[in-house]
Amino acid sequence: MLQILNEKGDVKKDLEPKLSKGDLKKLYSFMVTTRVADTKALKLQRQGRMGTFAQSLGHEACQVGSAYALETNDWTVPYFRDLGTYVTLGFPLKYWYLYWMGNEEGMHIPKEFNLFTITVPVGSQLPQAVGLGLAANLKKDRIGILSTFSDEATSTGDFHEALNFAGVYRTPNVFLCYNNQYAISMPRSKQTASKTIAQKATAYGFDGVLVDGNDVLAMYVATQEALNKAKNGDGPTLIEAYTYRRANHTTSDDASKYRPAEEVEAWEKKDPIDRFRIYLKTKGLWNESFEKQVQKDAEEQVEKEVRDAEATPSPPIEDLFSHTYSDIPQKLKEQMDELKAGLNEDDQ
Amino acid sequence: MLQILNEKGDVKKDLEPKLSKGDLKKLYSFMVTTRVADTKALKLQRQGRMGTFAQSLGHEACQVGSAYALETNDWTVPYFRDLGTYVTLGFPLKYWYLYWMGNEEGMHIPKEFNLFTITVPVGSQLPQAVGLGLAANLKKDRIGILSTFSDEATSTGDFHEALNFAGVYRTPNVFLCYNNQYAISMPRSKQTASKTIAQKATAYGFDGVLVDGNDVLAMYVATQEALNKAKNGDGPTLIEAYTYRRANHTTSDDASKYRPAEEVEAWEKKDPIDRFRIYLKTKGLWNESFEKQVQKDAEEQVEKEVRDAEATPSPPIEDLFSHTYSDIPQKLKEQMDELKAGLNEDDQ
Amino acid sequence: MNGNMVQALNQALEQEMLRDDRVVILGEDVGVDGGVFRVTEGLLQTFGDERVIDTPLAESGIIGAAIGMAVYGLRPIAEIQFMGFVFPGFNQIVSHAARLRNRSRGRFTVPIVIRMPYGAGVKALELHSESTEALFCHIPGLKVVVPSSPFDAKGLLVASIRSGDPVIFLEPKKLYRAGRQDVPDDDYEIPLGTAKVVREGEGLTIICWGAMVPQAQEAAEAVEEKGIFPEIIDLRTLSPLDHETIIQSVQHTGRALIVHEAPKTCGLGAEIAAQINEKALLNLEAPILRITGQDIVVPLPKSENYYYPSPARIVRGIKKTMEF
Amino acid sequence: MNGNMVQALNQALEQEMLRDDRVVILGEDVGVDGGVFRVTEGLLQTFGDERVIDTPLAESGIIGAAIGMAVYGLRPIAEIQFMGFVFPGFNQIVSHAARLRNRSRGRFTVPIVIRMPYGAGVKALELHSESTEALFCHIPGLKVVVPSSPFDAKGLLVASIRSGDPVIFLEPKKLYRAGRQDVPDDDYEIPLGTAKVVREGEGLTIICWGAMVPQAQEAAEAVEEKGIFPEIIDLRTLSPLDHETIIQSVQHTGRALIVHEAPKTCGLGAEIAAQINEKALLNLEAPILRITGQDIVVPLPKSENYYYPSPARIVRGIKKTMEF
Ligand SMILES: Cc1ncc(C[n+]2csc(CCOP(=O)(O)OP(=O)(O)O)c2C)c(N)n1
Ligand SMILES: Cc1ncc(C[n+]2csc(CCOP(=O)(O)OP(=O)(O)O)c2C)c(N)n1
Ligand SMILES: [Mg+2]
Ligand SMILES: [Mg+2]
Repeated sequence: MLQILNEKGDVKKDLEPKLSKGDLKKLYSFMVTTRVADTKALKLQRQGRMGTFAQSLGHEACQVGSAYALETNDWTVPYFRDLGTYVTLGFPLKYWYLYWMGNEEGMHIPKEFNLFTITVPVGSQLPQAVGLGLAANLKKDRIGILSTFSDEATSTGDFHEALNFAGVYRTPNVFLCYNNQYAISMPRSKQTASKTIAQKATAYGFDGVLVDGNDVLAMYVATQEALNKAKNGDGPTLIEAYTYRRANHTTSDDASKYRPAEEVEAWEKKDPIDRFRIYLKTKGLWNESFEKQVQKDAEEQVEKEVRDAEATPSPPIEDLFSHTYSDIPQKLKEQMDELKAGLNEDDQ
Repeated sequence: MLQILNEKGDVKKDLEPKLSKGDLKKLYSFMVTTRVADTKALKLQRQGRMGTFAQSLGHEACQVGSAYALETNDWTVPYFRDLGTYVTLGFPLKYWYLYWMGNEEGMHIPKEFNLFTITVPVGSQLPQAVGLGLAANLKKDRIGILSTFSDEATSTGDFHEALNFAGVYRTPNVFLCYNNQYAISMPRSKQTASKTIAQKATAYGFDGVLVDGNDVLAMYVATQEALNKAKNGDGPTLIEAYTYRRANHTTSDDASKYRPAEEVEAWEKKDPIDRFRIYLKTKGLWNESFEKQVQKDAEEQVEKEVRDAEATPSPPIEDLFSHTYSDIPQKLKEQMDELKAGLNEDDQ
Repeated sequence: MNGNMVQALNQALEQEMLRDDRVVILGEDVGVDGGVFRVTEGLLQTFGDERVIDTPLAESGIIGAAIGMAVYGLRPIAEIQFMGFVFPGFNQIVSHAARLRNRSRGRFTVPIVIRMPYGAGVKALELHSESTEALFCHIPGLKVVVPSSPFDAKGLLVASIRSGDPVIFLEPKKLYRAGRQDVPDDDYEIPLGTAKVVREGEGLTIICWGAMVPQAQEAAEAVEEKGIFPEIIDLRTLSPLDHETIIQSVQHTGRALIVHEAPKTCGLGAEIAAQINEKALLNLEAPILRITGQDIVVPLPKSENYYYPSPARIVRGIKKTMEF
Repeated sequence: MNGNMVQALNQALEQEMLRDDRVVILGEDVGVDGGVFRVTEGLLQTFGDERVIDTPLAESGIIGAAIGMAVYGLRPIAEIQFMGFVFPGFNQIVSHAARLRNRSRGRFTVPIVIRMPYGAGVKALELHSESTEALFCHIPGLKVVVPSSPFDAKGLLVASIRSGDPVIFLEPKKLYRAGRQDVPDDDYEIPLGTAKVVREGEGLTIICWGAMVPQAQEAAEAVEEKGIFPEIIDLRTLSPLDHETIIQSVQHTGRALIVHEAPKTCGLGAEIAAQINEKALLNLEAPILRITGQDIVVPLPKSENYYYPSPARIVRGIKKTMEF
C-alpha cells in the first residue's frame, strides 16, 4: 500500500512530493472546507432544509488529494459521495447544496467545469467515462479522465465492461475506487473474495495500485502518476484508495445496526485531516492562527453558498419540460399547458 | 498451460489420468460422433433442411473431455456451441437437431438430464449457473455445476457479476471458457488486454487454470479436479480451454473475410481427434477395424436421430400458448382462438 | 395484527418462509440491515444467511441467481432496492425469467418474486421515484402485481410467492407507512388477476392502482358535492389484467378515467383505454381520459408535485369527462 | 443509386461520416466484418479504426461509451447486433442516454443513434426476432424511428444522426434486401416526427410501421375487390408520434386498424388507440382493432408464421372493422 504520511503524520522522505507551501496549505484548506461543508449539510438535513444525502466524512484525503492532481482540461466523472472533489475543483457549492435540497437548479454544471453529472445507479458512469477517453483519443486531446466510485461499484457489470474496454483501447482513464469498507450495510469482505480491489486490474491488462486513502499526499502522488501515464498514452490505471466511511451511508441510514462503534472509533484515529495537520506543523506551515483563518474562511464560504442556495427559487414549470428533447414535442407542450391551466384553476 | 497429450500424441506420463480402456474408447467415440453429427448438420443446413447453427468443429476435446468428468447429479449449463457436451451426456440428439431446425419440439429437455436450456444472449447464463450453485449449497447437495461459454462471454457484465458471486458464496461452480480465439470476427487479442482469460479469476478470489483445449485428457483431468474441488466445498474454478473455432462462426458467417486461411490450417494440424487417435494407437487401443466400427456407429446413430427429427411434426398451436404461464390467461385463450378461427377461415 | 404495509409484507415473508423451506430471499442489504425500508427486518435472524442472502450490488447477478435457484427447485424472492435500479437486471427478467418455461417446454419454471419499492411522492432522489410497470406488462410470461393496502399487500404477496410464474411485485413506497389496517395473522391469498371495486359508483369508472388509489378516492370524495359518484377499480394485478371487471364497470357507468403516475405515453393506461375502446365502444359517453405523470423524468423533490397526479388534477379529469 | 435498404443505410452512414468528422460508429463486428448484415461494410477501410470501432461483446459498455463520446462532442452511432440483445444495455439507455440532457439542464446532450435490426419473419433463432419498440416509446427523452423503404431509411437515418437527441433506430431486417428503390445520392433528410400516408383511402385507416407496411399494403390490395379502400399511414417515427396525421385521417375515415408485430398488450398500438379514442371518439364508427403478434415469445422458425401478422390476418381485421 502506498503510504507517504502514516497515521502519526510521519513522512516517507523519499516519496514526498515536491509541492509548494502554497499547494500544501491549499490541500489542507480544501480538506477543512470539505468537512465544514459536509457538517453544515448534515445540520441542514436534520433541520429539514436539505434532503437525504451521502456524507463525505473521512473521505477528505482521497477526494481532495486526487482532485488536486487534475489539470484544467482533464475531466472528472464523480459519484454521489464526492464533496471534496467539488471543493477542490472550485465548483460553486451552491449547486451542490441545491441538488441535495431537491431543487432542479442544482443540476446546472457551469461550462467552465469538465465535470460530469452525479450518477445515481452505482457503477453505470464508468462506461461513460471510458467513452470520454475514446473521444479524447480520437481527437488527440492530451487529457486524463478521473472517475471515482466506491468499493461496491466493483461488483457491477458496468465496472467490468468499462475497465475491459479501457484496457483494450488504452483510454486515458484513471479509475479511482474509494474502498471505504462498506456498501450501505455490506462490508467489503463480503462484496468480493478478491483480496484487494487493486488486483482486479489484472483482469484488464493494466495496473492496479493500492493507496492509503487517508493520506492526502499519497493520493495526490498516485493520481498524478496515473493521470500522467494516461496522458502519455500508456493506458488506464485502477487506484484503490483504502479508507473508511465514517458516517452513516446516507442521512436515511443507521449504521449502528450493522457495525460496531469500536470499528468507527478506530478509523477516527486515522483521520486524514489530523494527520496532515501534524505534517504541516512539522514543516512549520501550521499554527493556531492559520487554523483559525482556514476554519473561518471555510465557514464563510459555506455559509454564503448555503445562503445563495436557499435564496434560489425552484425553476419555472417550463424548465421541467424543456430539457427532455432538443425541441419540445407537441405532446409535451400540451401536457405543460394542461398543468399550468390546472394550477391556475386551483389558485382561483 | 496444462497439457497431457501434445500435438504429436505424446503423453506426459506423470499427468496421465487413470482411465480404463473402455473410458478411453468412449472418449474417442464421443469425439467422433460429435464430428459426424456436426458435419451432418452442416450438410442439412446447406440443403435447407436445418436453419442457421454454430458448428463445433475443433471443439471436440474441450466439450467431450469436460463433459466426461460429470457425474449423474451434476448440472450442465451449456452455451450455443456445445454439441460434444450433448453427445457425451447421452442427450437424444433428435432434440438438438429439432431445435436448430426451428421446430419447437426441440426445446424439450427430458427430465433425466440436469441440463439447462441453450442461452442465446452471450454470458447471461452464468448468473443462473451460480444460482444453481447457491441452491445446491443450501440443500447441501454434493454436486458440481459445469457452465460453458466462449472467450467473448468474458467481456460481458454478467460474467463478472456471476464470478464475483461465486467467489463470495463459494458456490460449487466450474466456469469453463472455450477460448477459441474468435467472437465472430473479433480476435481474442482485441477482446481484452488481459494476457490470459484464466488470470481473470484473480479478480474473484479463486483459481484460474489454463488448459490445452485440444487435449481431451487434459480437459478431462482439469474439469474433474475442478468438479471435485467444488464438491468438497472448496469453491469455484475458472478453466480456460485454449482452442480454436475452425468453422465459420455460424452457417450465416464467412470467416474468410476476417482471418487468414493459414491460421485455420495451422490449427487443423492440432486436431484433437487425430491427437487422441495416436495416443490410443500407442496404447494398442486403436486399429482400422475399431475406427470403422466407431465411424459406422456414429453415422448410424446420427442418421437415426436426424430421421426421427425430420419425422417430428411441429407442435400443435396450443403448444405455443401453453408454456407462457402456469395457466393460460384469458387474453391468451382469446388470441389462440382468434388465430385458430382465422386459420380455419383461410383453409376454406 | 394491526399494521402498516411494511409490517404486512414482513409478516407475509416470515410466514411463507416458515411454511415452505424453499422460500429464500436475496438482495442488497436484505439481511443484517433488514432492507432499506425494513421489509425483511428480522428474517436473517430467524432463517439464517443461506435463506436470507445479502448480495453485492449487481442486479443482473441477483435476478440471474434467483432464476437459477428457482430452476433448482427453490422459490426465491429477490429485492431490488428501488424500481429505478432494476434496469441493469432487465435482461435477466425479459430474456430469461419470462421465457424459461416456454424455452424448456415446461421443464424449467421460474417461480420467483421480484419485489421493488416503486413510485414518487416521497421526495426522493433521482431514479428513486420510478414507476415503469408498463414495461413489464408488455413482456409475455411475467405477472405484475401492485397492492394498495396492508391487507392486500399480504394476500397478494403470499399469492405471488405461491404462483408458478415470475412475478414483478411493486410496492408503493408512498403507502409503506401511510396507514394501519387489520391484517389477519392467518394465511390468506388474494388471487392474482382479480381487480377490486373499492368504491361503487355511477356515471364514471376510475381505474387505478397502488399509490394512486388513495388519490382517486380523495378526488371521488371531493366531487360528491357536485353530485358525481365515481366507481373506483383498484387493479391489484396489472398483468394479466382483469378485463372483465373493467369492461363490466364501464359498460355500467359509460365513462372511464385512468390514473397512473407513470409517464402517459405507452403507460398501462393506454392498454386499458384501448381495451375499453375495443370492447365497450358503444357504451362510451365520453372519451377515456388518462390522468398521469407527464412524459418527463420525475423531477427532484421540490418540483415533484407538478408531476405527481394530485387529487385536484384527478378532479379536473373527472369534470372534463362528465362535461363532455 | 438504385439499391436495397442495406445499401441505402450504408450510403447514409458513409456520407454523414464524410460530411461530419464527429460521426463515429461502434459495435460488435461493425469494422472488419462490416456488420453481420453488412450495413457498415467498407466504412472501416474508409475511415479507420478510431471512427469505426469493433468492440467486445458488451452492450452496456457500447452504449455507455457512446454516451460518453457524445458528451465529449462526438456523434456516435452504436450498432446493437439484434434488437433482442439490447437489454444488457437497457440501463444505459433509460437511466442515462434519455436523461443526461435533463440531468445537466442542457449542458450535456446525447446525440447518439442506436441502430438495431428488429423484427421477425426471417426464420431466425430465439431472441433474433424481437420487436420491443413500445418499451422505448415509454421512455421520455428518446426518439424512436423505423423506416420501411430504402428511400426512407436513408432520409430518416440522416435526420437521426443530425438530431440532438438519442434516437433508437430500428431496421426491419425482413426488408433489408426485400426490394430496390431509387435513392438519391444527394443529401436529404426526412424530418423526425412526421408520418406518411402511403396509400390514400376511405372508410378505414390502417396505421403501421416497418415491416408491417408491405403486409398492410398487400391486405389493402386484397380487399379492393370487396370495394374497401383503406388509407394506410406509415408512422416512420414512433416517438414522438405524429398525432396530427393519425387523428386527421381517422376523422376522415371513421375507422382505425393498427398493425404491429410486437405482442399486443402494452404495444404501441395501445397508445395509438388510446389517443384516437381521446381525440376522435365521435368520429369512430367501429372499435379500433389491433392486429398484432400474440402475447407470447416469437416462436422458432417453423411456427413463426402463426405469430407474424399476415396479410390474411389483416384482411380479417379489416372485414371485422368494416362489418361492425
Ligand atoms: C444500480 C444500483 N443499485 C442499487 C443502488 C442503491 N444504492 C445506493 S448506494 C448503494 C451502496 C453503494 O456502496 P458503495 O459503492 O461502496 O458506495 P459508498 O456508499 O460506500 O460510497 C446502494 C446499494 C444504486 N444506487 N444503484
Ligand atoms: C448479448 C448478446 N449480444 C450479441 C450477440 C450476438 N452474438 C452471437 S455469438 C457472438 C459472438 C460470441 O463469441 P464467443 O462468446 O467467443 O463464442 P464463440 O462463437 O466463439 O463460440 C455474438 C456477438 C448475442 N448472442 N448476445
Ligand atoms: Mg463503499
Ligand atoms: Mg469465441
